[in-house]
Amino acid sequence: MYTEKVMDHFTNPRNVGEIENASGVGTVGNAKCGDIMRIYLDIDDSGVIKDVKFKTFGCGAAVATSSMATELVKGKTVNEALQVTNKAVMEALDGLPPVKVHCSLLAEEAIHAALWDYAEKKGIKIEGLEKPKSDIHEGEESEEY
Amino acid sequence: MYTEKVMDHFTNPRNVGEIENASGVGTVGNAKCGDIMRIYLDIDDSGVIKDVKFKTFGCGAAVATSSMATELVKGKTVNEALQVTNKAVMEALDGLPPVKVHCSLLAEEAIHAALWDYAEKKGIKIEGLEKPKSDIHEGEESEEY
Amino acid sequence: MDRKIYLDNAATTKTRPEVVEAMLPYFTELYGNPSSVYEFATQNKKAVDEARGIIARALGADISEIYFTGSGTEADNWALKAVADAYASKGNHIITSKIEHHAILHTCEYLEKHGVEVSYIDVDENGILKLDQLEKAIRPTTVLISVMFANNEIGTLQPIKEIGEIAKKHNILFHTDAVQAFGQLPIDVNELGIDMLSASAHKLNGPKGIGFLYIRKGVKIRSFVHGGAQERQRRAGTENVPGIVGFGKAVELALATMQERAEKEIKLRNLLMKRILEEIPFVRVNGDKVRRLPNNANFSFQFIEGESLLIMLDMNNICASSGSACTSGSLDPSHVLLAIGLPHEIAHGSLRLTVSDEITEEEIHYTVDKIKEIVEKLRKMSPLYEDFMKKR
Amino acid sequence: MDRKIYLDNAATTKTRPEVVEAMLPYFTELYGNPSSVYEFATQNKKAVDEARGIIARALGADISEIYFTGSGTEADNWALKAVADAYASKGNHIITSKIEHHAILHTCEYLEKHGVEVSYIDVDENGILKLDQLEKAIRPTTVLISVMFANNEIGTLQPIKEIGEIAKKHNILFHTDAVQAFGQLPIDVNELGIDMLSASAHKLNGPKGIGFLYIRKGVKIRSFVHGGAQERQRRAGTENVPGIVGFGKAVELALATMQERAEKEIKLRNLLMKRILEEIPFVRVNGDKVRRLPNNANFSFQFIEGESLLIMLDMNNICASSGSACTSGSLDPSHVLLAIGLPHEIAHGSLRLTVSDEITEEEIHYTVDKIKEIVEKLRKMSPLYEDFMKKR
Ligand SMILES: Cc1ncc(COP(=O)(O)O)c(C=O)c1O
Ligand SMILES: Cc1ncc(COP(=O)(O)O)c(C=O)c1O
Repeated sequence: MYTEKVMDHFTNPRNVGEIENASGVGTVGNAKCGDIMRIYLDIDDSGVIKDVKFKTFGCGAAVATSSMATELVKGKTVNEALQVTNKAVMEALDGLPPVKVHCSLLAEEAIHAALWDYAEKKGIKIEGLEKPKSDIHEGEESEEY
Repeated sequence: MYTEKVMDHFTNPRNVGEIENASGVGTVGNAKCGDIMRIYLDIDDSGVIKDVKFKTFGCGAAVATSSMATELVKGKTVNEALQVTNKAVMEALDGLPPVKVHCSLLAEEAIHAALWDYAEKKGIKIEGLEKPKSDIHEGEESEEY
Repeated sequence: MDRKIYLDNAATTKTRPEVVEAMLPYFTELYGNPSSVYEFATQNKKAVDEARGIIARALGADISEIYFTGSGTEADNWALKAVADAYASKGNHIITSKIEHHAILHTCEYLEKHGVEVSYIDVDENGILKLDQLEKAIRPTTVLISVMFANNEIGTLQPIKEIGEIAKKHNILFHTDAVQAFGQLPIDVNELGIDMLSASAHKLNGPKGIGFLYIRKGVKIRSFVHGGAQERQRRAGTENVPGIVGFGKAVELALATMQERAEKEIKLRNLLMKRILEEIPFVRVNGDKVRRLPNNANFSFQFIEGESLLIMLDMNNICASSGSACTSGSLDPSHVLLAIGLPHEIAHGSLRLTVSDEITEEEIHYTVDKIKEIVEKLRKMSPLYEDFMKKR
Repeated sequence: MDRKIYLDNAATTKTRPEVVEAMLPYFTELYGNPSSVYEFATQNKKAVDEARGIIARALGADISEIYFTGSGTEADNWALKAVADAYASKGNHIITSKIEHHAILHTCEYLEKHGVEVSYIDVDENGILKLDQLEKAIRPTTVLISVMFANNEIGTLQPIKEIGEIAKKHNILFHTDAVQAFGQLPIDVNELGIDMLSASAHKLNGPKGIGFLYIRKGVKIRSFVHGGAQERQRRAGTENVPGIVGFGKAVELALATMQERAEKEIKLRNLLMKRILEEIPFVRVNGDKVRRLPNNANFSFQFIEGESLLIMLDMNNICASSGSACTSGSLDPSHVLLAIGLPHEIAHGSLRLTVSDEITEEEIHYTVDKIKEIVEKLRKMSPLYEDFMKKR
């Protein structure tokens, strides 16, 4: 089903974790649909992404696209990071099954959401960045059994 | 499909042939439906069936029931022959598949038709014998190819 | 002859040992459900798609246009019922022939009970569809023409390309029941203008219980069997993996040997026809002399009935088939033989012999010898023959 | 573990070698078409009827009440569509449950588009049908109740006898999809008041591509696949002789080993459940604890998603299945898990493990160890788990 690259990023995901006092955090997706991605960004004063971490609840493709997306933005400037599209993520993974394309979209959105959060915190406006739609807030409930 | 008895009477049919100047001849069935039986009877003055022959166009069961019917009436009186029912023919053959029961009815009818012919020729009436319905006349056409 | 002589290859065929060999791993080793996520099952998915690819290439079709079914009959049912439903807003009229297999005819009867109108086009004395009558039957409401590629009884091949052109000209879908033709003759769905095509594995040395329907991309379709998402959500039910793999293998072998087989079968079949026509009086050959399946011979022996003939052949180890009504328990003989104009009593005496490339010339000679003997024996028993000879 | 651990026996099973052995002669030796007249083919007819007899006896049914189909799905489609058609003059209402297989649910959707009304009855938190709701749903126009014998995801057994009694009391036909139960549990159609029953061979170590529908004598029926006169003129298409013979053999073996297998499977399954519940936090068992299939275990692991879990198990040579939406490409998780009241995010984290009698205790222990590791790993990656732990 998945390419070798996808399987590699799924089984050995890069940059899993949290960043305390991150410059920006974005969470997108929805537990109902089975995919939630959260991206933490550590951005230095010159606008370079020095570190990035993620957490993902979702299928193999969701994990792999998150991992690849973090790899692609790491070390980039904010403006460069903004150019990392879902297509770029997919290509870097040697493709995804058609039913999994939405995962790559979610990864793009997660980056954007984290950048938006960064911009809000800094009180700046990033050219070309729109408010993410599918951001979910941290407080969303998940019942325990 | 067929019992051993049926197969025996089909492959070694008894009394196949014609009787010249027969006391009675009966032909029943219909080429359209795929079954025609003709019975020849040689009946002596005391009303005993001394000889009987048949010709049949039809399936294995049609041939076997004709053969068995001739065996069952041979040596019998006219009145005894009239009692030979399709059930008796079937029993004597150890049964027939359901779709082939009509063959045994045809055999009964063929005997009756031959007896009717005999009665007509002699100008007598045989108690309990009705004019056969499905008698076909010898002149019926069959095209050649 | 000790050996059984199987001359009923139109009824079904022997599954080739290579086909069984190809199927075997999918029973006890690679038995996973292709819908599953794990690697173990994706191997099966791949095997299924390989078979699909072989079949698609055999037809000049795309792999996404082949849908596996449980039989040729199911494919026929699906094609007709789906088009009737999906195109109901365009019209409710279907055109078919009088000599289709019951899988088509009985489905048409069913559809007629549900508001569909069906025209049954005549065939000529050789069993070839009357194209002028076909074209005249077309109405603005016609949604489908379904005509078989080759007839299962008399072997006649239909003018498929011409039918395809007529269908195209009038913007009507064209389905063909190719159950008898697929694997025996080259078929290119694009060249012939075929929109849908049914086939069945067991007619070409594949396993029983597996068929397919080719559906050209763009044809609106409805599911016939509803349930899981198998076959691109079109035909539900866990895939018959061994059956599909076997079908693929059978098609591969059939294609590779097609020419050679056909030549051999035609030779055997022609020998059979020649001897029977020369040596037995009052017999006719049914079906077209030239435009017919390589392996099919069909005779009518006057004055005798087919089932008797079959049973006596069987006692001589020869397997054959007949259009006789007696074999089916109905009273009417084959609708195909009646449609080509045979009178009932002649139709009753018909015999179909369908050879394979495993048959030898010696067996053909033996078979003809036996037929001669049996026909003679049965005619001696026949009141029709008696009448005929007396009248001469 | 080098060996693959197959824990997805609800998806499909390995065809037993004895079953394949029984099928083999019918491919290359006894390959005749059972409809033929000659002796060679009547052997197959006999073999088909022997299999039919084995199945009939397994259900306490008459041999004439068993009709072979190409799958369990086809049997389900046939039952529902035929009753809807044959009893249309009585009414147009069907009752079923919310947790049926898609073979039933999608057929119901199809029927709804064609004027049939369908009531979908709720189940309780263990997946057991609400009988009071069922009885209340009955209308004068109700022609059929169709409730599955055992659920394919959570293994819950339905109160079949009680449903049969309700159906009888109201003079309504009762169909049950027993695809998961047949061969695993004793079933007597008379004792349970079942009028129609669907089953599929590949769920009980038989071959894929063959199923049957039991239809009680006296039930009015319509054909679903039209064509030849096979299956008492009810289900057309050349019989899948090897498939049918294999089905018969599989049933024979399943019956002979039923008790023993069930005991072994329950032991393995309970070990699995015990260890997982004891050793992994935030997990629940889905389905009824007692009234469930012997081989079925179904868990929901909170904060993780099922497909990830499956893939990681696969990398450890463990085959399992999930009610996760991701495996099917849809967004909603299993309708069964939602029907028993699981919130979406919990349903997404579900795992179905279905054992067989070939599984060892050692393999169960290995599997649990792996699940523990993987769940831990995935939770460490999960933003939901992060949130949950922070809030504690
Ligand atoms: C022309 C034709 N169509 C359809 C069928 C049905 O195929 P199956 O019996 O495999 O369903 C047959 C053979 O029986 C056939 O010869
Ligand atoms: C309960 C139930 N019904 C129906 C089916 C359909 O059976 P098949 O895929 O063999 O057609 C299945 C299995 O897939 C099932 O588990």
